[in-house]
Amino acid sequence: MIKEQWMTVVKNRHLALDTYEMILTGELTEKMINPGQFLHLKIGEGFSHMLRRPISITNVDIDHQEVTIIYKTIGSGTSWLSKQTPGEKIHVLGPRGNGFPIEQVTNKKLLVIGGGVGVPPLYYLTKKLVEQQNEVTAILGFQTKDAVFYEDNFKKLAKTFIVTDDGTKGEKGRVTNLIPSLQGDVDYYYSCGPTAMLHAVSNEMKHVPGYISLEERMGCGIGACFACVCKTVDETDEKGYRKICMDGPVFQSNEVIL
Amino acid sequence: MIKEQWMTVVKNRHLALDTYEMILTGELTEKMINPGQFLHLKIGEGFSHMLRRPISITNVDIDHQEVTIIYKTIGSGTSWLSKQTPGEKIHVLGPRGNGFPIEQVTNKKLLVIGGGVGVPPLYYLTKKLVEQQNEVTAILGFQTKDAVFYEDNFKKLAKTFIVTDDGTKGEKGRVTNLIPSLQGDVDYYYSCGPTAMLHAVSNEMKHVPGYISLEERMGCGIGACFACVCKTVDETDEKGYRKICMDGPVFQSNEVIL
Amino acid sequence: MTNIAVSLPGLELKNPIMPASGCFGFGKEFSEFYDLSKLGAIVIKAATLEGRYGNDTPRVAETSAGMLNAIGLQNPGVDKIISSELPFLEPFNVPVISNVGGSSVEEYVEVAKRISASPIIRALELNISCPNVKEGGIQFGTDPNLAAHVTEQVKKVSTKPVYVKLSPNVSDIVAMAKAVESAGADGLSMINTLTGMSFDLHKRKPLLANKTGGLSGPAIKPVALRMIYQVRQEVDLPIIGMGGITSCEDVIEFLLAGANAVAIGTANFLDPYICEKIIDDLPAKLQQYGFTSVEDCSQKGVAL
Amino acid sequence: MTNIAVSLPGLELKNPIMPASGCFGFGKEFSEFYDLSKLGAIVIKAATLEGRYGNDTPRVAETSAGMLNAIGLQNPGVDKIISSELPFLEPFNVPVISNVGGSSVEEYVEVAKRISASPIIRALELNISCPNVKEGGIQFGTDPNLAAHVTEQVKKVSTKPVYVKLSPNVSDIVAMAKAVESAGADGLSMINTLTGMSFDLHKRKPLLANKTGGLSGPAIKPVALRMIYQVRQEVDLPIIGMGGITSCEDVIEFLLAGANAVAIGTANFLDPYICEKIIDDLPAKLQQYGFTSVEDCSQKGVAL
Ligand SMILES: Cc1cc2nc3c(=O)[nH]c(=O)nc-3n(C[C@H](O)[C@H](O)[C@H](O)COP(=O)(O)OP(=O)(O)OC[C@H]3O[C@@H](n4cnc5c(N)ncnc54)[C@H](O)[C@@H]3O)c2cc1C
Ligand SMILES: Cc1cc2nc3c(=O)[nH]c(=O)nc-3n(C[C@H](O)[C@H](O)[C@H](O)COP(=O)(O)OP(=O)(O)OC[C@H]3O[C@@H](n4cnc5c(N)ncnc54)[C@H](O)[C@@H]3O)c2cc1C
Ligand SMILES: Cc1cc2nc3c(=O)[nH]c(=O)nc-3n(C[C@H](O)[C@H](O)[C@H](O)COP(=O)(O)O)c2cc1C
Ligand SMILES: Cc1cc2nc3c(=O)[nH]c(=O)nc-3n(C[C@H](O)[C@H](O)[C@H](O)COP(=O)(O)O)c2cc1C
Ligand code: FES
Ligand code: FES
Repeated sequence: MIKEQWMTVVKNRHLALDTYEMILTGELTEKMINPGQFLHLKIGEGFSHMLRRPISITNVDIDHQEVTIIYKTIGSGTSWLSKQTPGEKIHVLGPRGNGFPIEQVTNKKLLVIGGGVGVPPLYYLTKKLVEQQNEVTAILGFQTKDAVFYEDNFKKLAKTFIVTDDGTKGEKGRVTNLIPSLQGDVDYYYSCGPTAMLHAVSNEMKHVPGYISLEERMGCGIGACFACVCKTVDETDEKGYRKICMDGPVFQSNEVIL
Repeated sequence: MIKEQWMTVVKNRHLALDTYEMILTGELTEKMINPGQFLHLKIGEGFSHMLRRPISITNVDIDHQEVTIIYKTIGSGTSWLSKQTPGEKIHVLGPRGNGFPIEQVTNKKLLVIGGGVGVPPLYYLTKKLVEQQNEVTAILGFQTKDAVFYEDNFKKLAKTFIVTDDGTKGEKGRVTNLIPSLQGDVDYYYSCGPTAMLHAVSNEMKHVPGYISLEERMGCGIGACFACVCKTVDETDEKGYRKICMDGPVFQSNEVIL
Repeated sequence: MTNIAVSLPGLELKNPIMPASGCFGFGKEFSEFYDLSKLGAIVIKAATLEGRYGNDTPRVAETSAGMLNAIGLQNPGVDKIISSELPFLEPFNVPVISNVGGSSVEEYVEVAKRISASPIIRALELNISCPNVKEGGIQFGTDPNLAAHVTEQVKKVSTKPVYVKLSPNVSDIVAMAKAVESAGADGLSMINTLTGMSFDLHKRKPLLANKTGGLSGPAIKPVALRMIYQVRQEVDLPIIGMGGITSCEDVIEFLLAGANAVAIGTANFLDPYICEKIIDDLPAKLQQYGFTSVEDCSQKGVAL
Repeated sequence: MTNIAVSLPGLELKNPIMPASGCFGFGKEFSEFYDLSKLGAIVIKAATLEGRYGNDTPRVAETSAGMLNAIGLQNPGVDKIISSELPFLEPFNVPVISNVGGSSVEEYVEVAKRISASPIIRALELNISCPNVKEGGIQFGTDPNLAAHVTEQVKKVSTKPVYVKLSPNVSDIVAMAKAVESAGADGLSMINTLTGMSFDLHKRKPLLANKTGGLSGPAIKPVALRMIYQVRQEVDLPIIGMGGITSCEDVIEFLLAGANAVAIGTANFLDPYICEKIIDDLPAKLQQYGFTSVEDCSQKGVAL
């Protein structure tokens, strides 16, 4: 069963402030059907970088065997990615982890809340949710106007609200500012972003069932090294912990301690 | 004063068994006027390889600002080099070291003896020597027929004899086999190749003044780290040693201990 | 045919390649990638007496040609390992080595006693790099007397051969090896990680929550080779070598330096198929360098 | 304006960047690349009493993100250094630190006495990683008592501040630091190289003629940071930090860990302009991370 592939870069473009969009192609794409899963990307030549980088799936075009990822250049790995040009190969392990459990979700009112590079997986999620006849509202938070991406893509699928820290675009402030006015009769919510944001969101949305996607530094990315654990809220849980790479990155909002 | 440059790969082709020819361009070429000097090449991205690789200058086209090098792929550095394609940049420090002292050499009968990847610097040398109205005979040794390169290039400049270890091309055996019949009234000789060969050559040519080019693993390549030293033959020599990267790689045949 | 089988106390290995402790969990995750029966052996994650959650996150950080980890011996505890993890490995035709952790001699002894009783376990790897809580945090792995003492006590209760895993964070690795040899160790496993740190420039503090972590990967290979070579001059025990192995060439280097078999840790994270690939390529690579078998290669670089 | 000047015993540094001993010769070769006056200081190659040729070649080998060296303290001897090498450095406006080597206490003392008398020398860096010939090859750098003894004796004769350069090949770096502190050291310099090896697969033997060599470069950076951090918790002496620095970010990491200034070794081989580049970029980088000066940054990662 295929679990890894040298995928080929089709496109790699500057999308927003320090943010890039890359399209990769390969048959591995056929496995990428669950929104919320991530790809574990090899960086550099040979063993020059000993750890892979987890990056979420932003979108998949099964027909053309293309997967889109969006990443922010924050260090050596993502800046290496930003320098790859069409035709180059990147070794991909994945898709890894469990995505958002949406198989049964249809005809519901849903709220999608993303912050920064937490936005990418929510695009594929929103696409699937809309395909499944749900009504989605999206709140997308960014630092500043120049960092905003995929506004139009979301708008085609969902009622979309942009929030920026500095107010240079959309609402000024935090994504949680908008929640009171939008959560009305929402059935579920889905969120991905910085831990502080997830914390605020899940507090704000205490009474609505929701799913959040977490980030943690990873070793193996496949559940073998115990690098990426978090504790369960339930102290009587048999294991008391979850592995983000394998049990997550998506969890029920009240399953793990943020 | 320019001492380094990101030079651009113009051409990089398979030349013979495990052997490649690369042409680099850049203004640094203008400094590469002494045959026998070497370029100190940076390998890989960033600081992934902590040591540069010394490779001799094979030929220089000052007009087109192009320098040719020939290298054998023996390890990680040279195999990285073999994968570089036209347009890519390679950081070059150089030219380093002292080349063959030929400024005053004219109207002489000269013998040039090379083995394997010791042959490359001798091509630029032969070219210069012929330009200076000398009569050059070249003995070039290789392991086997498939490893032979630049035979025609040499033949255009000098009476050229090929020797292979296995006799698949030219004379069978070692370069020293041919010396007795060719050293006749030779004024000087110039040699580069494996240490064992240099040893044999300088023994065979004891009575002729000659210059040999040595190899050693290098750290800095500029004379600062004492990685590449060899002892002088003259025990009363003030220092008692020479740095191959700075005092060499070319020495008088009786100057240093092989 | 190049023979890559190796025979060590308690371990008949089809080949000298095993995943290193802590880098392969209890095998289950990697069994999705290839048939674990291909491995020479499997070394499971450290077992302690009680279950441990380990350190806070972040627990790993990448460094140049290496990584830091401060997992903190997370594991479900020896009894749960025996009841819930080992049965999965039974059907595979591969010897299982249990890494044994602890914070006191008593804990090491109790874990060793219980896990060595499992028929699935063929040998123990005594991880003496854990801090000794009673002696105020000194590592068992840096004091020859403590190391000898814990080895001796574990040997008394273990029904399986005991390989002592040495820490490289010592002035005199040979003294450590000799100490555990005379305490009755059946073999050595070396090296564990070098203690290191890295800092988060934005947060202005150590990157790992635990502050320090263990450095592994190609960065430490020269240190591992040196220590194995030095120990091999003076100690006859079989050595399972590890530290930065990513290729067949690396395996041969470790064998030349004096190892009898090798373990592969960090490289599994970059390439989950690495052990399988090395096993497949090893016979041809040994032949290429003129060796007729693993045992023909082992220690060839030591006799001088 | 970001102030990058640093004031240490005997050393008024324009900036905290100096080339590390052994990686910069006696300065002459690098003076062809840039004006040495730009440097915070220059640490020259180790001086011994008599001239030494050093070890056989090969003396260096590349490793993953690092290199091994076994130069073997090649140098023309202290008197020739004073007469032939130091005068070249006089015209530059830069403090010179002399690295002091030796195989016996007497040799260290004699070298320190002679070279500290040179007006060009502002401080000594006592390289205690050399083997102690009299005590049968134990390194001064791995035994706290020997280290303290040689420090004490050198302090008696040196007319300049003495920075003791610690070896990382020890179980307890803090014990070493404390020992030389109480023996009167004016500062610490850390770390020297980790002992390592690599093997030539074709020749089936150690690649370096000397068999073992010192590992330097980015590979050892996590170990250097950890040791500096640990020592900084317990010792107040100024620390010149080194080990794998290749960038301004690395410099800031060392400062955060507790260093007061830094030295750059192996990176000079890959980029002869590296010290100059880092000096040029440091003010902006410090500012980017919110520091107003080097002294504002130094040790910020230690207070917890
Ligand atoms: C499940 C998951 C999905 C992610 N999806 C995206 C995405 O779609 N787009 C995006 O831009 N980023 C995403 N991230 C974050 C992304 O993995 C990091 O930004 C990236 O690994 C940084 O690598 P670097 O080498 O540039 O940074 P460096 O800081 O140089 O990396 C050093 C090490 O730290 C790790 N690391 C640093 N920051 C993070 C982080 N936030 N999370 C996990 N590991 C980290 C790196 O993987 C690497 O091992 C995701 C993280 C996780 C866990
Ligand atoms: C002055 C000089 C001129 C040279 N000219 C040429 C030339 O024109 N063509 C050519 O093919 N080769 C030449 N060589 C040899 C060439 O430098 C090595 O083959 C090359 O460095 C090997 O690098 P690697 O990474 O492929 O091998 P690896 O074995 O992986 O290299 C590991 C380390 O050892 C060093 N090393 C290995 N072999 C040698 C060697 N023979 N000499 C010096 N360092 C070595 C490398 O530089 C590197 O630091 C020359 C060497 C010197 C000293
Ligand atoms: C994430 C991780 C967890 C580890 N856990 C253990 C452990 O539980 N017990 C142990 O003895 N060694 C442990 N180690 C050390 C490895 O077994 C091995 O000795 C070391 O990593 C060197 O090998 P490598 O460079 O191939 O990784 C761990 C290493 C890593 C990277
Ligand atoms: C080729 C070489 C020669 C060295 N010579 C000396 C020396 O003579 N004295 C000394 O104290 N340290 C010496 N060192 C150690 C360095 O000064 C430095 O402590 C070490 O290399 C770590 O720094 P780096 O990783 O930046 O190289 C040498 C290092 C190298 C690579
Ligand atoms: S990254 Fe290894 S268990 Fe999650
Ligand atoms: S390579 Fe440094 S002196 Fe020659």
